[in-house]
Amino acid sequence: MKRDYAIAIRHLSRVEGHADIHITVKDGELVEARWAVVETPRFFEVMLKGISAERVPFLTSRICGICSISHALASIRALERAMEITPPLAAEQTRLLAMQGETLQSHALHLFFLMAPDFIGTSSVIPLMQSHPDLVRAGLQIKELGNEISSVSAGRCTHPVTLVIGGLSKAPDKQRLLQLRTMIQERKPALESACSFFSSLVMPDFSRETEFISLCNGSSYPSIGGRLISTDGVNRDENDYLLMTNEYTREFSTSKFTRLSRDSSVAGALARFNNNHALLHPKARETAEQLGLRPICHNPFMNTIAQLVECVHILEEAENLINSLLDMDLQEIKTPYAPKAGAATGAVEAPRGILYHSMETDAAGHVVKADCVIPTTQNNGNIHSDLRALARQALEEEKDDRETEKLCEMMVRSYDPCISCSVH
Amino acid sequence: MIYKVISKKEFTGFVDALVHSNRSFGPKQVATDHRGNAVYQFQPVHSVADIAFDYSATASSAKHFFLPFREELSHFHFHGNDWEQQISYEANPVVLIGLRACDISALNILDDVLLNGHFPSPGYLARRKNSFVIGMDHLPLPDCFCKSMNHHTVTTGFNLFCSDIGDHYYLSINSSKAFNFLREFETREPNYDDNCMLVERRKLIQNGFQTDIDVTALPTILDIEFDSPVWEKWGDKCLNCGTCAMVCPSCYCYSLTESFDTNLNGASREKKLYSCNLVDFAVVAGGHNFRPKNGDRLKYRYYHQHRGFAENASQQICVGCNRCGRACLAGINPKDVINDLRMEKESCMTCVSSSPRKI
Amino acid sequence: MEKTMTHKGVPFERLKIASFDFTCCEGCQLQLANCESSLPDFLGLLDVRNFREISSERYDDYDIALIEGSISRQDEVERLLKIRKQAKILVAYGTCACFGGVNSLKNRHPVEELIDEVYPGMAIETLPVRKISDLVEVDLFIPGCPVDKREVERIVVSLVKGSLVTLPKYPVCVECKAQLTTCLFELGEICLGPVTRAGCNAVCTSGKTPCLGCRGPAEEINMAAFLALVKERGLSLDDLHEKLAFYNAFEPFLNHEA
Amino acid sequence: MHDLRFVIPPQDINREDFASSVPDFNRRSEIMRTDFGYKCMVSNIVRLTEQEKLFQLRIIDPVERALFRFKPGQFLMLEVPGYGDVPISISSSSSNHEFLELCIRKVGHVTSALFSIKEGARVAIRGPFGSAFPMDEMAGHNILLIAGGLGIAPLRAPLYWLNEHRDRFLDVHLLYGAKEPSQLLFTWQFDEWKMINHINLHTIVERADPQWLGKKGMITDLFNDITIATATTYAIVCGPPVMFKIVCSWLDRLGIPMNRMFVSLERRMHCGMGKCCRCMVGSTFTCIDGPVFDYWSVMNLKEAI
Ligand SMILES: Cc1cc2nc3c(=O)[nH]c(=O)nc-3n(C[C@H](O)[C@H](O)[C@H](O)COP(=O)(O)OP(=O)(O)OC[C@H]3O[C@@H](n4cnc5c(N)ncnc54)[C@H](O)[C@@H]3O)c2cc1C
Ligand code: SF4
Ligand code: SF4
Ligand code: SF4
Repeated sequence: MKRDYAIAIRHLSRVEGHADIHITVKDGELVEARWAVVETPRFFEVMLKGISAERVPFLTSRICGICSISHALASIRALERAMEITPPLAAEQTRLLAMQGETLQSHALHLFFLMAPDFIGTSSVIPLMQSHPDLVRAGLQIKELGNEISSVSAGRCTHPVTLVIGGLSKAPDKQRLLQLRTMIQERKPALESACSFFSSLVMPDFSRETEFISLCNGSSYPSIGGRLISTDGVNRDENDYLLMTNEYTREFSTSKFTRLSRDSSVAGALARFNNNHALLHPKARETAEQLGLRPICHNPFMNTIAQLVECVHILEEAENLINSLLDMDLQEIKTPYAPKAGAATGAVEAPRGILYHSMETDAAGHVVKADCVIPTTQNNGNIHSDLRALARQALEEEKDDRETEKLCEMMVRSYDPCISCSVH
Repeated sequence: MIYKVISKKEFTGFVDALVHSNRSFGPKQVATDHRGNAVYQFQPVHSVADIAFDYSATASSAKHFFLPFREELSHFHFHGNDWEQQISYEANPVVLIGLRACDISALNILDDVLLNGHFPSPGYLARRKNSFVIGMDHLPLPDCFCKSMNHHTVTTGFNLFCSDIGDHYYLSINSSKAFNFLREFETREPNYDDNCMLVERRKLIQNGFQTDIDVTALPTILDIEFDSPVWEKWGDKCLNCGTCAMVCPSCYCYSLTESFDTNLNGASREKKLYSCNLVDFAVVAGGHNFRPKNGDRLKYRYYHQHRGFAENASQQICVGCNRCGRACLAGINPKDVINDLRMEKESCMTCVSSSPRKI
Repeated sequence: MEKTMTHKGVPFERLKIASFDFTCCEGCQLQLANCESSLPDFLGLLDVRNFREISSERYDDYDIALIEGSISRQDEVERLLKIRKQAKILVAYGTCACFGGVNSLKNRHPVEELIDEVYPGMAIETLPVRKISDLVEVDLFIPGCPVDKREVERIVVSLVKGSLVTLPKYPVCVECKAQLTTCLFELGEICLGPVTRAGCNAVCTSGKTPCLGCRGPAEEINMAAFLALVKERGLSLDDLHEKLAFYNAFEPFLNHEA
Repeated sequence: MHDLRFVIPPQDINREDFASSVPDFNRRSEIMRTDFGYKCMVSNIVRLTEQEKLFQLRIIDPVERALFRFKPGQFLMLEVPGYGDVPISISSSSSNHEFLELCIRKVGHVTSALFSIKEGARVAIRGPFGSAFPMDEMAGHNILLIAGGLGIAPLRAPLYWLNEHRDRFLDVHLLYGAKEPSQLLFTWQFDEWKMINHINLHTIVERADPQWLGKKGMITDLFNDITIATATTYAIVCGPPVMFKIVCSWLDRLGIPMNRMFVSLERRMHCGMGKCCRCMVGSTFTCIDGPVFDYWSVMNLKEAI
């Protein structure tokens, strides 16, 4: 076994954005384990300055192509709170539905396109089309469903069009909602078959105790807005996001870092699960049980399983939301508003975890100050610490560099990092 | 034609029954514009309550039920070195409710072009045969000029036409289908009073027009004014956006594209409604554009609309609904353009001989 | 995987394709995985040689390179030049690549302000955002923020079959009208539909939000008439400017204003 | 409750129903077939120049083949499945019922696809469409044919006609100009035209190469070589748009009546049936009223040339 090796992965594949992994082992000792984000910064916070509130969600959604709906809704929530606008109920329900669609799509992409090749041992999903056609088909069906939910509720799946300040520019079409409901029912078996595939996998045995942060509203599984809580007992108001994040920079990474009660913390599906497990749909809780996921779980690899559990929840939740939308008269969808000066934070549970947008407007409704804290930023520190712990554990287990490299890649991927989003 | 009178209540029941058991479309309010006016479109309706019988005019015409904006004309299936061409002229039946007289006139003109010419269009025929059209008379809007085009009344091209005579509708029944459907509902023969009320109603409509366009000898004027600066003037305003032709009930120009299926096992031939105002309408291979300027293209729309082509016996195809005028963002409308042309002609000092005819 | 497939008995080469992302949101690449029902057929046309976002295999023998994103750092310039050397067909893929995209909004602020505000005290390298064609020759443009997968599919099929790749030359209004949407100008808003290239199926306007022109100018647009329209309706010129500048796609027309 | 369904079943479109009658696309009763083409096999492909090829097509169905008729000057819509269809003049003899010949220049999308197909491939044709040269009316007169470049393609059908009915015409002149000698088409037929059919052939090129022994210049330079009895002459002109103007006005000055000069116009076309409106010139359809027009009509068509 080699006791001296250096792992240098430039632009890790099957993740969104550009980041490198460096691990150096000398004489059997771990010298360095680093997760370096090298993505090009785009400076959205500065770009936003001077932009009219009305246009903001269209700009913020471009922070990330995968969770564009979350970004749009986080900034909409911040601005609506800043300008004291209450959107109509129908709009709120539709937004929730859009969030479900996005999360489903994002999770499906991660589970089937990005993670499945790791578990099966291929380099991408393409060979799986031949070797595991049923799995790929199930994945495509779930992903398509997620996209369709977003399209029906937000006008388009990537970069939504109908989510605007004050509510919606256009109500979802009832005919399409009806079709969507049927589609959800038809696709449940696909998800079940995916669950049985994932239950047959053995997750790497690795755990490192950490702090999990998510939203919490006490009544339903979190999605848009609520209190900010952590497994270490922190409980704060949405506007106090700065106290939760404590952003800091490190020179090797264009993505920032955050910390709360410890060195690092985690947001994401696993954090939501750990904090809000009781609010999941019973079916989802049952699935979690079958897949061996129990709160509080500290194994980062289990984030993938938490996502799968959330998919089960989403299918049920989306159906309920559609039913309630179908019962509503979708006439009132937008609250008229006059721009005004104000400042507030909007927090949403993006697929990869809690996402904060904080906006300050002037009297004409133009943004004067903006701040966005992205889930992957909040996970950076933890990825970093986990990488070190995992590399050390691999050393102890006498794994060679190839194995270690694979394991580390897979661990990072489990976080489903969204790097271009984190460097915005 | 058979005439009957039906009470509005009974009529509601009739329409409701029809709408319930068929794919139906009728005017519905879809938005309120910035001036506070309702915007209507022909939309799917599922009960009689969905239909805005007292609507003003739909922003887009009913033409797309017969000439879809986009349709697959045929599909090729490849096998080996060979292929099969598959064409289906199947049209799902539709009920269209509340068309104005000018809308129906436009359909008659389309019939003329697409069915009575050298090469009848089967797809159009299938749709036309599979539709059930209920017309309704309406008071003219301030900018309607269908009277000038002589399309404010219509006698063919519908299954049923309803004139509002107070508590009742005066029905003109133009198809056995309509007649049979109506058997299940209570109607009566029109009496003297009904007839008087119908004449009154017609008069009211007739006298309600506020916009008049002088179309006498318009084809000749268009020929003479072919090189008029008027075209350039209006052309400079034109956005080349094709909106006018899209909302027009009688524009039918189209474009064909063919593309392979993603699995490469087939290909489809697709027809898209096009507009003579779009930049590449007259571009030929090598990039030569026969109508490079906005004005040239705009002129051609007026030529087609108001001069007509040999194919439909040089008949004007504009019915005077002014949808294009209403929809045009640049404010180009038939009334102003044609008046401008006339002015141009009337102020012209030199004598121009009339256009020579083909021998 | 076998390289040649047959179609109509004639063997055809799959397109040796690679996809690279630069300064962007990766939303356009994501579209490649959309339209799930035809995805297997679509991937059947491609021999993916390099596509970091979905595959760990990386080869440098591609013919077609999809370039997503704009350029805002020196290492990106170098990467791009290298790709240009290899690629037979270089595709500017998405609005960021074609026009600079929303990223260009950053160019309105001085570099110091950007860094001070976001990375105070850090040595961050950043260049003004440029579109791909500012640096290398581009063979094909596929605009859209994000690109429309159906259009991408159509273009890929055309490339495979050697037929002409075309984009609509007419503006969004044509497609907008076909969806029977109410014109945004009628609702009192400025919409860039009349000057923007169609092909998106008027997705924004049919969602009742104004077109911001992500697909760039249509062919031979009448900007003067468009400006006259905005003025004539008494709409806000600031709003117009914000919209025209949003994706940087109307840069060549902006000085028209004066 | 009320079933409105009315379907035109595809089987009604069966060709056999019409087999007994002459399949004239211009007949109302054939409503169902305007979108179908006759399937053809490409039986022979001859490369003429860098840019032009001659395609020989054979209608596969024997009944359709036996009934297909066209007149010199007419065109057809040639469909390459998957790529699209384009209007192409028929340049073979109208008495040749076995094969059709099309001379095609590679310029764009569909024509490029055509250039990549091999003998044996299957394409489809719709048509014939459009007006024809009035060959019967021309009988008993002198004929002057003027072709520029690819303009020879639509003139080949009337040329065949003249050859086949040579005794019905007086003097026949063919003026044919091209950019370079290598771009002259159908050179192998020159001798046949000259020797056997007694056609006075005059060729000219703009840019000569060392091997070229003939004349050099523009097509108008050939006018001095011939004498025309204007009172008894019919002219047919075909070439690029600029040529029409120059040549026709010269013929006009010579005194040939405008209604005895014929041109074949080219416009964008998508249907060939007067429905897509792409080919309209003035208030006329090139596909139905044209492509062959007499010069008098063209003069009245505004923007025609
Ligand atoms: C009556 C008539 C007879 C013709 N005869 C011949 C002939 O014998 N030989 C020959 O080589 N060419 C002929 N042409 C021209 C030929 O039709 C065009 O070169 C051809 O359409 C180019 O198609 P493309 O797809 O290769 O070019 P693209 O430029 O890719 O054309 C795309 C589309 O535009 C239309 N289009 C483009 N250019 C023309 C054009 N010039 N005329 C009509 N439609 C056009 C076509 O419908 C085509 O689908 C004739 C044209 C007409 C109208
Ligand atoms: S064009 Fe739009 S969707 Fe595509 S990468 Fe740029 S911001 Fe993202
Ligand atoms: S909404 Fe925009 S795209 Fe649609 S018609 Fe109006 S201006 Fe054109
Ligand atoms: S409507 Fe405009 S902004 Fe929206 S996708 Fe189309 S071109 Fe882009």
